[in-house]
Amino acid sequence: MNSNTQEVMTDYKHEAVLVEGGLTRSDIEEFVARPLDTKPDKKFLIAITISGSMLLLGALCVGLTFWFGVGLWGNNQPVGWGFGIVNFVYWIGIGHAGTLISAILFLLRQRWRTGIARFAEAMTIFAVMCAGLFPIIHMGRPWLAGYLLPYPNQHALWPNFTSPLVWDVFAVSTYFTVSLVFWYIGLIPDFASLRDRTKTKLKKIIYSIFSLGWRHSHRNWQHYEKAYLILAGFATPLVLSVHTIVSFDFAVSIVPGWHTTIFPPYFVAGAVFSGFAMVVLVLVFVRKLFNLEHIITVTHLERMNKIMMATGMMVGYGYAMEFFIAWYSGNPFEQFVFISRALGPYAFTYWIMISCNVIIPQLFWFKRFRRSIPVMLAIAILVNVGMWMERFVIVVTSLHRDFLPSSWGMFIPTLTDFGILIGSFGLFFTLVILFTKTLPVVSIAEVKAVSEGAQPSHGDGH
Amino acid sequence: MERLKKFFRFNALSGEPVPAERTKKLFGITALFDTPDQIIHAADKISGHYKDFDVNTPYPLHGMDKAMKLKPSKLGFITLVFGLSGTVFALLFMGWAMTLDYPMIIGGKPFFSLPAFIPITFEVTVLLATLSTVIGMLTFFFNYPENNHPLVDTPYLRSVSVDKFGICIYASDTHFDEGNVKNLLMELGGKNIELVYYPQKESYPIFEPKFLIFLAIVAVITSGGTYITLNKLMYLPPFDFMLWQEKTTVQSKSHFYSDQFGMRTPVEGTVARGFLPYMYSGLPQPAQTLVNPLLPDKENLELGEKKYFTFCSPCHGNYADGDSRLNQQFPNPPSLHTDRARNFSDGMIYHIITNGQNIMPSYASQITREERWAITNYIRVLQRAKNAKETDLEFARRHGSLYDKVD
Amino acid sequence: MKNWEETIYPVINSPLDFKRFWQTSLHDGVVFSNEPVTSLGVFNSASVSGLSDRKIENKGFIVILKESYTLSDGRFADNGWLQELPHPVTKITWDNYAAISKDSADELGLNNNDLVEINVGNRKLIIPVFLQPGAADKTITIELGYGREKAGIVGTNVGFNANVLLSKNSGQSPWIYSNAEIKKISGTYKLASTQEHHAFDKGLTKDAPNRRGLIRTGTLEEYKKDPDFLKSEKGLDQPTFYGQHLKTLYTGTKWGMSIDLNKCLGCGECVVACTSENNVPVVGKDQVERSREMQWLRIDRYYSGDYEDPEVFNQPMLCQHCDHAPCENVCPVAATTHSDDGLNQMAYNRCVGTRYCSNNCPYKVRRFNFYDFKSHFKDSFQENNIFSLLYNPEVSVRSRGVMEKCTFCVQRIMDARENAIRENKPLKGSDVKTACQEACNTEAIKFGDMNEKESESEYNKYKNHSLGYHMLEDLNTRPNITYLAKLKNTHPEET
Amino acid sequence: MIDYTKKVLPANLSKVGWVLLGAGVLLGLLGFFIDYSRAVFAYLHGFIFLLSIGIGSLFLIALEYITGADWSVPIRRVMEFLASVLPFLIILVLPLLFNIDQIFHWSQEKAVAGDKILQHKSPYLNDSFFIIRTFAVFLIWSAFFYLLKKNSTKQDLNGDQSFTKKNIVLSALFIPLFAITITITAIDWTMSIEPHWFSTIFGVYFFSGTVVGSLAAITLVVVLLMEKGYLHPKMNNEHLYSLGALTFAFVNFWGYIAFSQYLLIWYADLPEENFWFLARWHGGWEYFSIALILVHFVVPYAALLSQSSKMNPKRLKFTAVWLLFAHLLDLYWLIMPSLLNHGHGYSFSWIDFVFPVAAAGFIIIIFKTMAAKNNLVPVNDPKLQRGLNFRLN
Repeated sequence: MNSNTQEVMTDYKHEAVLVEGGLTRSDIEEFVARPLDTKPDKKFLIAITISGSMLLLGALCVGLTFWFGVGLWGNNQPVGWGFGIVNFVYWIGIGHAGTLISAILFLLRQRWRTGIARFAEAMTIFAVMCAGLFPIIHMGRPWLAGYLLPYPNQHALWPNFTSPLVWDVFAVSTYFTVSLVFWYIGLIPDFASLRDRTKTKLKKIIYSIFSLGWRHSHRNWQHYEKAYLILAGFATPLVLSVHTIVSFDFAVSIVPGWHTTIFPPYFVAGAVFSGFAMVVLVLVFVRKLFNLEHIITVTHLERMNKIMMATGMMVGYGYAMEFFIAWYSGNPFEQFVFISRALGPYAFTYWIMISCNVIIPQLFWFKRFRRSIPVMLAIAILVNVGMWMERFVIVVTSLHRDFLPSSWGMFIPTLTDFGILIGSFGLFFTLVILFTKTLPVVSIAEVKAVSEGAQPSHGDGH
Repeated sequence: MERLKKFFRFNALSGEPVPAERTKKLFGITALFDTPDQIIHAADKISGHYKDFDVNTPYPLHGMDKAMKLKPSKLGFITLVFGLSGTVFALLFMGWAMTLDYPMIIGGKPFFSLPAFIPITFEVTVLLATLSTVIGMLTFFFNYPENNHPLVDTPYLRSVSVDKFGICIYASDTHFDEGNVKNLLMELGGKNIELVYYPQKESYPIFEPKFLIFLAIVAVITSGGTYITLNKLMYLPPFDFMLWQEKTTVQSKSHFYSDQFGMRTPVEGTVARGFLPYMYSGLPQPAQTLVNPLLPDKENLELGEKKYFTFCSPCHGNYADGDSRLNQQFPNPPSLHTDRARNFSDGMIYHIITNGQNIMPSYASQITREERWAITNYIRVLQRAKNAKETDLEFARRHGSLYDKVD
Repeated sequence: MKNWEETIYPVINSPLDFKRFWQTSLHDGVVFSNEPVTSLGVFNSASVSGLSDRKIENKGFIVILKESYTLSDGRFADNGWLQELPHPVTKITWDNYAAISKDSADELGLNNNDLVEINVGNRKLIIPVFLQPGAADKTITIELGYGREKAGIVGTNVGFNANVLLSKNSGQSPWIYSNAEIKKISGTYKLASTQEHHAFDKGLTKDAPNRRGLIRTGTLEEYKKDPDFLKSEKGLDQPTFYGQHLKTLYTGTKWGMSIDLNKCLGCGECVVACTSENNVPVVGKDQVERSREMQWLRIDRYYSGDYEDPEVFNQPMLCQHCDHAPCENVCPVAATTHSDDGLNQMAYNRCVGTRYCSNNCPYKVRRFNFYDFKSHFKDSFQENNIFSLLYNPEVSVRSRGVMEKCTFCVQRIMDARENAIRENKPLKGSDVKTACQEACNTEAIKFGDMNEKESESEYNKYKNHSLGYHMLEDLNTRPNITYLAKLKNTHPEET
Repeated sequence: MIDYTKKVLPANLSKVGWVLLGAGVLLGLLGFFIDYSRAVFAYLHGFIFLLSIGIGSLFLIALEYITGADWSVPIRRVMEFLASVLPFLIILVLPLLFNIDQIFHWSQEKAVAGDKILQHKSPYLNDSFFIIRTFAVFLIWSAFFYLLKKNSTKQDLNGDQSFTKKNIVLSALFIPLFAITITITAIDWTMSIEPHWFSTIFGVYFFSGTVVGSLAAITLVVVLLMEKGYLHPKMNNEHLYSLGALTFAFVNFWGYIAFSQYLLIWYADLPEENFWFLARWHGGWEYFSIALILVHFVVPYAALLSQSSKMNPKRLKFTAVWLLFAHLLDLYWLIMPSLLNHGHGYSFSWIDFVFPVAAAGFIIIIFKTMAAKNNLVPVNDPKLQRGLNFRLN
């Protein structure tokens, strides 16, 4: 396709077109719903096989860990948290893009979100599912995970409500529930449309159940929009709070390199950063595979790249502040940790992080890079690598050399660690692939609503 | 399945949807429009004449609220109420749990550490507010699920689902009149105007045996599953860690020894420090070398008194007169004020306590050596008290106590 | 016994009959009798005057063989506790090695863990080298007692048998051999040490313990001038958000410990004592390699100064039972909390094993059961029946997935408290002796109740000593273990 | 073409301004004679207030350009006029620069001599570098203000879209620079008053407060102008909604940042950090701390929660005034304790009120003069029509 190379002269008098190729509303529905009617083709089967086998590998490693103990991982005495928590933070971060797109951009009335919101929300849910696994499997005795929940028990004990990990339990579960509800609410009208267009019995039954008998009544739309606004209004602080609380896991501690007040906003920025990278990464393929170039346009991707660049710079700001204050504070432990990050045994991770998260995204200053599919693909991948490394740097390098030189140590990941990491990606992509085949990857109703001539002309009536 | 088929109005053979058999009762009249402006205009007009009508559009149209003269949505109140209650509940609960129910010293932090409670309070607030909003909307405002609504599965709704804008005036409206409504829709430019009838009433009896059995099975499975998980599974490997302690505790079995006793007896012929075996067991009386190691000071005598009352008084009586609660039940225990008893050496008394005499059993196992000597001393005090000297009385009058002057 | 009855008993005219006499002497363990003292003779100095002090000419290296610090001549090779007890200086477990000075190592291009072949005469030994700061050049020190082929489950084939270098006709002492050749051979052999060796690697970490204030040290002169010369101005009295709350706590007994670094030799007896008292498992070399050793009490060894002539400091490190314990705040299930008498306590059964507490512990004294170590080590030989007798019945045996750490021997505290209650006496600090305290030869460790008057408790004399300091006071963790700074009695010509 | 006829603000407005400014300055001078150091701090307080209004507005202008927002176009001039105090900072800062040692411990020779940490920081915290930084920052701000303003006004003559494009590029460049410069300002002029204390989030905290302050000022002006009908007739309450929503959002953001900073320091309880908060928790300052939570977060939050309140001019006017006061309180809470706690705790003095008044007067005057020179509406901005058509739904 050529639309990624062509330069678009912007006319500020009018908003940018959101649905290209002059698609009518029935076309939109056709485009989006077609993949659900067709049989899975070869490409799909290959994809699902790959991701599925990754998932199986992960499942195996988790099983082994469950049976033999966390000893199978690289964790040890100074470095109590390894890949487990790194992956947890990474996946939670990925999850943030979805809510950001669907909620925050909604509040900011960025209409272009409609094309990608559904997909991003789905990714949020899957990412949070991946993330949710890790805190449980990284525990020494996973079968007692219930102790973290405040339920009346015969020990007459409650969890320690002052512990960030308990905050996490609440934050992540709330986040998952709310995202799910938010997602489902968005799906109801589409379920109705699918119910009315499908020709097969089983699907009809399923769609009818999920559409709850929705009939596009405006008396419903009115409350529906209100509810959507309220949900967006809550999801926005919620999404901030979730990664903030994840950052508290580190920031409330006294470990040099962890206890930094900038962590909350900087973690949130990082989360959005990596999340957007992941969304771009997946959308680039999806729009190609399902011919949605007119609905998920290059302009969409470009805007996301802009946000990536912005958040990337916020993350860079975080790094800079950490480093500066580490010096400014005059605290020997802080200073040592940061120097050893840059020069110590794990320096390579630090420099990968810097180059992938701060330097490379600067390419997006140039429009032609912002709009070129291969470039954004490469950058998206690199950013994901970089952000994973950031979490590694934070977790491992801070722990491996803290206060007492006597108890310094090294963290060497094991095969099990890598197996589980791969497995989490397997789980994520399996879910994504299944989703593309079972549900509309784009919100039909919302895209219709922003297509040309969809709204009454404002001249009269007001 | 048959019921399901009817419910979703499917032709059993071909998967094709078939129009539901409908009653003669009219639900309303529908018309379709092509452009947003038309439907807004139509809604504006119709809302002037009728109340019971609805507009069906594939997506929300801006300005339709005004055109339909709808009141602003009240949904926000549900959110507010439940959100606030979430806040209050979370705070109160955590406060109660950490300060009243089970206060623990955690890192020296105050029991009620408000800053640390904020995150959870916030999350609970959000959770309650959002869920209540959505559930409230779907059930209370929309009373969903409503898959057998007359409009569902009509050609009208199918085209609305895609890109048409429909309007439906309900027969329930007070001013409803089929002719007028049709004309009005005509002149507003509505297309394929149709009459929609109520579908057949379909009933789904809940107390069907099949259904009840199904419920029962579900109940059994869930409860049984929970029970087994909590009471059996949790005590099987690998979950039984720390349940079986390898250490040998008091009275516990040891597979190391052939006799399997965890507690061992000392080796034959050895003497442990402080455990000199008692020499004169079985003998009528001890050697003269057995002398009282204790001085009759206040502490000892109090100990002796205590032990005497515990072990001796039941038979020998509180003042060693041999008059006790057990009188007449055994051959009467002797008084300890007989000359014989008074002439016993301390060793002899100790010996009798240790060894037993006549039907009096040995108290070696109940009373430690020290205590036995202490009792001996106390018995001496009792004996002395029975026939005190004048001087003793003098002393007692002055000091109110005899302890300091026992020789 | 017959002998006693016939020969000894008659001599001592005891008032007791023989049976009684026999038992009392068994009980006392000593019998007094009056024997005449015979002379032991005089030392014949002439016998040694003949010895000539001939010079040992040495080309190449000198090999010094000495019996192992922990295993002696190998008789304790089958004892897991001793195998895992880190060497007091090198902190290496489960192995012996050829200790060599850095300069000599540089000459031969050797590094830690490199395998070398040592030839003495026609006897040769292949063994990994270890760069020992402060070792003399051109000498190799090897411990004996390792590499036994038949020493039971634990001890068999651990380390390298250096006895092969011994020979009866050695020029001088059988423990010293000159003219040894040493050459590097391919391959390395990983030595498992409980402490990293970057004491000298970078300017950053050089003298870290002193610069970080972990080790406070001075000279006797300074101390004489001003006893408080090592005190930090604030000490434990740091500004805090919740001082008000703290005031209401720990009004009764409050346990504390003091460790006198002047007395500590770093011998490690406290470590073994703690291990046996508290049922600490042996984890094996592979786990020590991954720094997962379980000893609750470790002895930190710090070098400072330069490689040739380093200063060495030993510092026993165990749970500091902080009043502001950072570990407690972060535990999600409240498995670690503070008791009213100031103990930082672990509820093993509540612990789910998030390891957060360990991360947040600045002293890194918490130990996590990454495996079920009993069964993990040497195909679960620690689950033999005989081990059931070896475990302390007063202490629960931990297993996989729970965090553990020093308890201040809480079982002994409880014991003492019960006694006090039974004898209705007040519980005194001196009633409790921790395992490490009992084991310490030099009585460097004192334990007691810090709310007692100084006059009454020896511990408090140490606690309030002008040399006393706490680890990482600036972190506001408020530890309850007081260290007494180390004084050096250096003489002017040396300094 | 937009039908808009230029309206002139009443002349007496500038009179009001001059009165306020004059009164403020005179009393201020008096204050310098009564209690010198207090007056210096009070001046600093007023200065930071003025600064934050200006730079906050400039930031919002840039934000409008890079996000391509249209609702704020009709009121952009208000922001530009408020931002035009920026160039004056370079002069207004001089009195402070002459009193560096009055304000900052780290610039007192003998204080540094006996203090390891201050010696450690001296490469950054020393008079000359400090002054260089200050001027650099103010110059950058003034430059960007000048350029953005110029393009915007030029566009009034001929609706050339390229000006918009230029400004978008400028804004894109400005935002990262803004992040750095505002942080430097925060650290230099506020955090380093307590030179031992440090907090990595402080720049963000200062930023959030700044934006809240400037948004309040903008909202107040916009509402007043609308009531008097100086703005475009097609402006209606739905335009105010976005303003209210943005204010609401930043009030929340401020609360979020403030809470995060406090929670983290409270939780870890490290002496090197907690003393700063402890200093604000005794000697009368605890009441200020509590008041700050209520005034700066709770009340405005409640006031702006509902959708209708965000479009209600009266409510907005009230909240705007309230928030301006809150912002003053915030700055006061940041700056003053380090002066007064040497005299053990808070003590009242009228001097503290003088300079904010002067600042207000100054702003009014600037605003009036700018308004006299330029249109109150960017008549030829290509996005203006879109902005005026803006509807909630």
